[in-house]
Amino acid sequence: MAEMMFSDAVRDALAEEMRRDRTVWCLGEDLTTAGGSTSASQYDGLVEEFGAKRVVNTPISENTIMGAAVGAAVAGTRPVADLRSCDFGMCAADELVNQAAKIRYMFGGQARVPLVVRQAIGVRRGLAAQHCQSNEAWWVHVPGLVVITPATAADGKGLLKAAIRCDDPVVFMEHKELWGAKGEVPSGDHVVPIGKASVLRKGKDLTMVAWSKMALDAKAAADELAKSGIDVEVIDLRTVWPWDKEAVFASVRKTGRVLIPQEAVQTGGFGAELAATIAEELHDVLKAPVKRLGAPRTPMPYAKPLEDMVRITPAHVAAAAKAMMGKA
Amino acid sequence: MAEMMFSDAVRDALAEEMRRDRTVWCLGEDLTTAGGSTSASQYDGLVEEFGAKRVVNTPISENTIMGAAVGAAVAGTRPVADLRSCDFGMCAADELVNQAAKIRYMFGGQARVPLVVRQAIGVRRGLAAQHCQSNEAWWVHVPGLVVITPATAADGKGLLKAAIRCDDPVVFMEHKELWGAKGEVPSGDHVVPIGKASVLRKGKDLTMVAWSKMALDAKAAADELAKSGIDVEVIDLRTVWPWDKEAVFASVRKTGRVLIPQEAVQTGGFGAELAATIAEELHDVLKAPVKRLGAPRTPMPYAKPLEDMVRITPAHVAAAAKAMMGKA
Amino acid sequence: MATKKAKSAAPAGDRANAPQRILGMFKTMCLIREFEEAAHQSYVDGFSAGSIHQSIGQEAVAVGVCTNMRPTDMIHSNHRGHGHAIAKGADVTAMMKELFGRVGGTSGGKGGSMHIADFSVGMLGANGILADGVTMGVGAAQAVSIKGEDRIVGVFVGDGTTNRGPFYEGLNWAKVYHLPLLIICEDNGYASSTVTKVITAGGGPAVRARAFDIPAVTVDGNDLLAVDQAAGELIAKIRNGEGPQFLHALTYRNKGHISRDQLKYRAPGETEEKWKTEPIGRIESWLAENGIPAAELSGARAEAKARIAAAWEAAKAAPHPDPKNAFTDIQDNGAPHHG
Amino acid sequence: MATKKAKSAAPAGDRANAPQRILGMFKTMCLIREFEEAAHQSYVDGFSAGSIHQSIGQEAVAVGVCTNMRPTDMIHSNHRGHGHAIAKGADVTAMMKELFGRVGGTSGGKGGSMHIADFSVGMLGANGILADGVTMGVGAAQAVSIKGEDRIVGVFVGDGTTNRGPFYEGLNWAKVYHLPLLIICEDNGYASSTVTKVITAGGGPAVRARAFDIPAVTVDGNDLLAVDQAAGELIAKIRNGEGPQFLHALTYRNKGHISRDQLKYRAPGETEEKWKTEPIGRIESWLAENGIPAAELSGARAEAKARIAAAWEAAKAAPHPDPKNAFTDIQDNGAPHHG
Ligand SMILES: Cc1ncc(C[n+]2csc(CCOP(=O)(O)OP(=O)(O)O)c2C)c(N)n1
Ligand SMILES: Cc1ncc(C[n+]2csc(CCOP(=O)(O)OP(=O)(O)O)c2C)c(N)n1
Ligand SMILES: [Mg+2]
Ligand SMILES: [Mg+2]
Repeated sequence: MAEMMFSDAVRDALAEEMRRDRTVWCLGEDLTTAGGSTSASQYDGLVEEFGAKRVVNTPISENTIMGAAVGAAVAGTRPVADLRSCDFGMCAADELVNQAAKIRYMFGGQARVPLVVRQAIGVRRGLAAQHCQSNEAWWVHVPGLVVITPATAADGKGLLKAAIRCDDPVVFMEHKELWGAKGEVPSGDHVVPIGKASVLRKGKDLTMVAWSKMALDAKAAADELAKSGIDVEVIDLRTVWPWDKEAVFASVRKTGRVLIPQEAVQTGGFGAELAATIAEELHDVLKAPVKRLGAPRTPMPYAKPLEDMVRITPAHVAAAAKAMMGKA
Repeated sequence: MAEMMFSDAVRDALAEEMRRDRTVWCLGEDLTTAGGSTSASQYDGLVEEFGAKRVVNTPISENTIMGAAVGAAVAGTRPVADLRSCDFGMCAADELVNQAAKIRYMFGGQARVPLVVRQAIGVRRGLAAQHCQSNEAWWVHVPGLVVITPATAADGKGLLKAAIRCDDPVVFMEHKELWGAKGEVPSGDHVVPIGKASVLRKGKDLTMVAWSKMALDAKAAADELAKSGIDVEVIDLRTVWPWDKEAVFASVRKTGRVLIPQEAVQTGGFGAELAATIAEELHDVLKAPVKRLGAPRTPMPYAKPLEDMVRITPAHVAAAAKAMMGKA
Repeated sequence: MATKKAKSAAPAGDRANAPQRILGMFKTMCLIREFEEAAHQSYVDGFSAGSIHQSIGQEAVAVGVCTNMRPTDMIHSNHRGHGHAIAKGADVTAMMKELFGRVGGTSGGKGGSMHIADFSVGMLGANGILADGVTMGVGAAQAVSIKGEDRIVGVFVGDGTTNRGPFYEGLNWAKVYHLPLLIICEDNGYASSTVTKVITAGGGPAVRARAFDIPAVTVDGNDLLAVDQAAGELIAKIRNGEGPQFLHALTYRNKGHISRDQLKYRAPGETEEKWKTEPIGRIESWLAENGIPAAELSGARAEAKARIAAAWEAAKAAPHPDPKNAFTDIQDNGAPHHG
Repeated sequence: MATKKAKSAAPAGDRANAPQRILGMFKTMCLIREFEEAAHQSYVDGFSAGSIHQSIGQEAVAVGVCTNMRPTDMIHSNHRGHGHAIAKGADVTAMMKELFGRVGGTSGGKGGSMHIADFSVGMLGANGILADGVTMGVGAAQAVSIKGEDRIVGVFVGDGTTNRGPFYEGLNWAKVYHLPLLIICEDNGYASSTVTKVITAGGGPAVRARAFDIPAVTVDGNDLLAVDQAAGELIAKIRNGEGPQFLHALTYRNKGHISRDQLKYRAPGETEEKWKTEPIGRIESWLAENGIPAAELSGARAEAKARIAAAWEAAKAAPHPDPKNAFTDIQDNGAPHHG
């Protein structure tokens, strides 16, 4: 165990996998010079160790970053493509959905597409409408894609390693605000299985199911709620597809109440899939309707008082939980 | 009233709006020659009447079809851009989401973006993985977009007219299999309001909520179910954003049972939003859990027996309804 | 069929003494032609479905290029991919089964015509999204470069496709990383029902490639000898480490864009006039003039017909796939399934 | 600041007798420079947030181009848009309020620096997605053409952006429809922290434009007179119905890519050396040599400083927007809202 920043942990994951497997490589804009203009250290030192053939600084060509990753995956390598943010990822939606996700199936299993595409999500103060989106729900809707949304440095490392070893295309969605966050990371070859949730807090009154940074915010809200005598169980899904139905259902069977907070726009967000599934399959054990709490259907504004209206905070989560417990 | 094909009805809608308003124009690949290689008549005769400046045959440049539509909308015209199918629409997801949907808000109301983008959806026999998708759920998740999914020739006409008159960007999703279908279309300036559902069949046992071609399939299933004494109310949403909560809730309050059949992939489909909303807000009136029925999370295969496993048919819908009524 | 035929250039340089080699290519072209006729018929007869894009008239490009490739080389194709697949060595019977959606199809019936692929011969797939083959081909070539392998990648694109953004991104990228990539633009003059020239600015595909410092050669794509010659030279350069090359092949699509296309957008007589330049008749004349007996030529045509007829029968006789196969070859298809 | 300065070319032709006109441009350049310094400071002081992209060193391009435009002409900008907005006539106080996220901001605080826009002067928006301004600019020009209006559209793109697909699509499209469009490539040598040349094949932006038959001119973008001259000529051609034109302006970004950029990727001394060619000092010398009194020049600089200081104070004093404004300017924001 060592305490480290999320961005250091994911860099270590990538470096370890590149050492382990010579077919692993990475590509993206400003990868080899990124330290210059951003604060994230995700790629620091990699080009020095692995050379420019395997740590590829690309032109500003999102279609090709994604398309080349697909082509290179099919041709026997394991690319880790970085689209920097899911907002830019929309520029390469086609290559991800129509190619990466479908090739294995469409060609009857003749090929696999072992690639990882990194698409950062989340609100970062002041980045506004075009740089704050969280569209994990899109990729969950697409057959063939695995979608990973880690919340801690340890999971960032362990899940990136699992993603690189996965033979199917993985969308790896880091939250921008987490890169600088610190956490304990197990040493050695720490691999976290895809599709397994973790329980951030045990509780008996109400289950919160969340992912990415919102899982930590839910935990913060739960700790606060404990002071009012509300005992919340917090599940961090870690992977939104496949999601850990077993863990979620077990918790809901125990508490009978579910709140699904999410940073994404609530309408059509991944929380809807969770809520619909729980409502359908656990109808009889529910003591209260399944409740979602997500962002309004509004682009992210720039000014702070407006941004604060559109982003979901631990305080909002706590208030929603209280209301569910009749303590609003 | 006159009986006509869906594709003729939408062509008439466009022609009438182009006559009414000189700033309305349309663009897309093969628009002026489309009759040549497709069976749809959506643009027949338009270039002859309005000229090549307003009926624009474009290069194969999806980014620019969408981006130019946005720019032209902001600059005082009302473009109707055709991306031919939502599968190709993924090539221009960025321009739709990051520009069209956000401009009004991001620039504080300085501009409006009155455009329509046509993105056909749906399975058509043998078109397989890259030409059969239905991703209306993506656009519902995006603040700023209106999403229209007509099922009948009359609604095709009336809603396209409403879409063209709308001052916000509208994604107009026609089902490929509907273009050739015939229906009665009111004569005169037939405009259907955005966001209003229509009840295709009255019933008291169970509500089916659907949109696009699936609304007709649900109606067919309901007619069949009537023979087994199951009286189904079928609601055609017509618009998936905004959707007609009032009409849906009124029906569910009456029947206490909801089935949401959809052609799209069930996981993360728009049905999840409907189901989650109904489950949360009408928990107490439900006699059974809200049930979704959508395609498995599988790309569309080519061979008929495989395709038949992945597409949702009226028979599947009827079977699901029977199961809900305990008559499986 | 052809009455008056355009002439083929004499093969240049070291390829001059090659009638036997050219005969082999002629046979492949005949096989493609027959396959395409059958593919169309399969649609008419209801054995296949969706969009069938024939490459009749364009056979010389597929064959002239792929002849110069090795089995380990890879190609990315587009929607009009049957010819590319056959030229690269795919089995026509497995392909026909794929079109029929049957067991034994190249992709087990999951792909169909528009997604014809045979990875065992380096044919990495026809594709329904224009220009994506370029970026994927670039990636395949980058994999080759990273692994230090001795093989090259070919990408086929249509003329209309050269107006899509990813095409240019791919050119720039291929040059920047000095990739072993041959891009072949099959310029048949049309983008679906639209005359490509009308929607294309500037001097065309080769000029565009050169703007990225990618050497580009334009050839008569209906002249097998010219295509073979040019492709051979460009591929030799690529193998020699000279980076990406571009081949612009002028050809013509003699049939409709897809099987149900009635060709209403063409001037009367155009298709018939253009038929005179179709590549099979031209190379057949050259072979006859260069010592291949007429019987051998007609025999080759007959053999192609017979092979495709046999493929047709095999496809017709092959069983339909088990419906449960719909749920294989996919990571996690969610629940619930009906049926 | 500048000690040794590069010289500016003498203004050519009918623009020769223009010191007063150039003086006006000089003033606008000073205003941009001061605005950019303040924008950076606002980030450092925590009044603004997100990514602030300064255009210090690139003022001559914005001003030289926009001077030749009319208020009814439109421009599409990119992420580095402050200078373009000011050059097109946007009010610096409203802009500063926007950076501060306050009432009275050009977009009411909803957009911030990266989305600076002032539709009242034809500045249709800075933009956070590279190259989208090209396709939107094309569309704006098409609207002009459809409506038969007498105005033109300008689009500013960076050098790094010329590797994105939509850039080329836009060039082709603009030429095909003969649109009244000027594309200005501000080539500052860098794409974020990457030297653009390393990731760009061929002869660069102008060569690429010419591949689409779009006339392209390359100028020293730090030479106001040269930019003014070239932009004036190209815009005259556009107004004259000659279709799209391309201006490639060589310049330099003297500050970091964004406010928090430490410029670690640059060679030591590079930034300082390049400062000698910065455009404001150069044109100031020319003005002095051409009869503008030193006092007037230093007065202009002081006035710019004062105007920006006043804008800063006004922004600081302006109220924050009512939180409820988060839910205006949007079609239907769904339910429920919290808060
Ligand atoms: C991205 C995308 N846009 C549009 C289409 C529809 N489409 C299929 S083929 C075609 C024409 C292609 O023309 P060209 O590149 O010249 O190839 P050809 O068909 O002539 O072989 C079009 C527009 C598509 N498949 N993909
Ligand atoms: C589509 C897209 N990809 C990546 C980015 C991130 N990004 C912002 S500015 C920039 C560099 C742009 O370089 P250039 O075009 O030369 O403009 P400059 O910043 O030098 O003015 C990058 C990569 C983005 N905003 N949009
Ligand atoms: Mg063509
Ligand atoms: Mg630059």
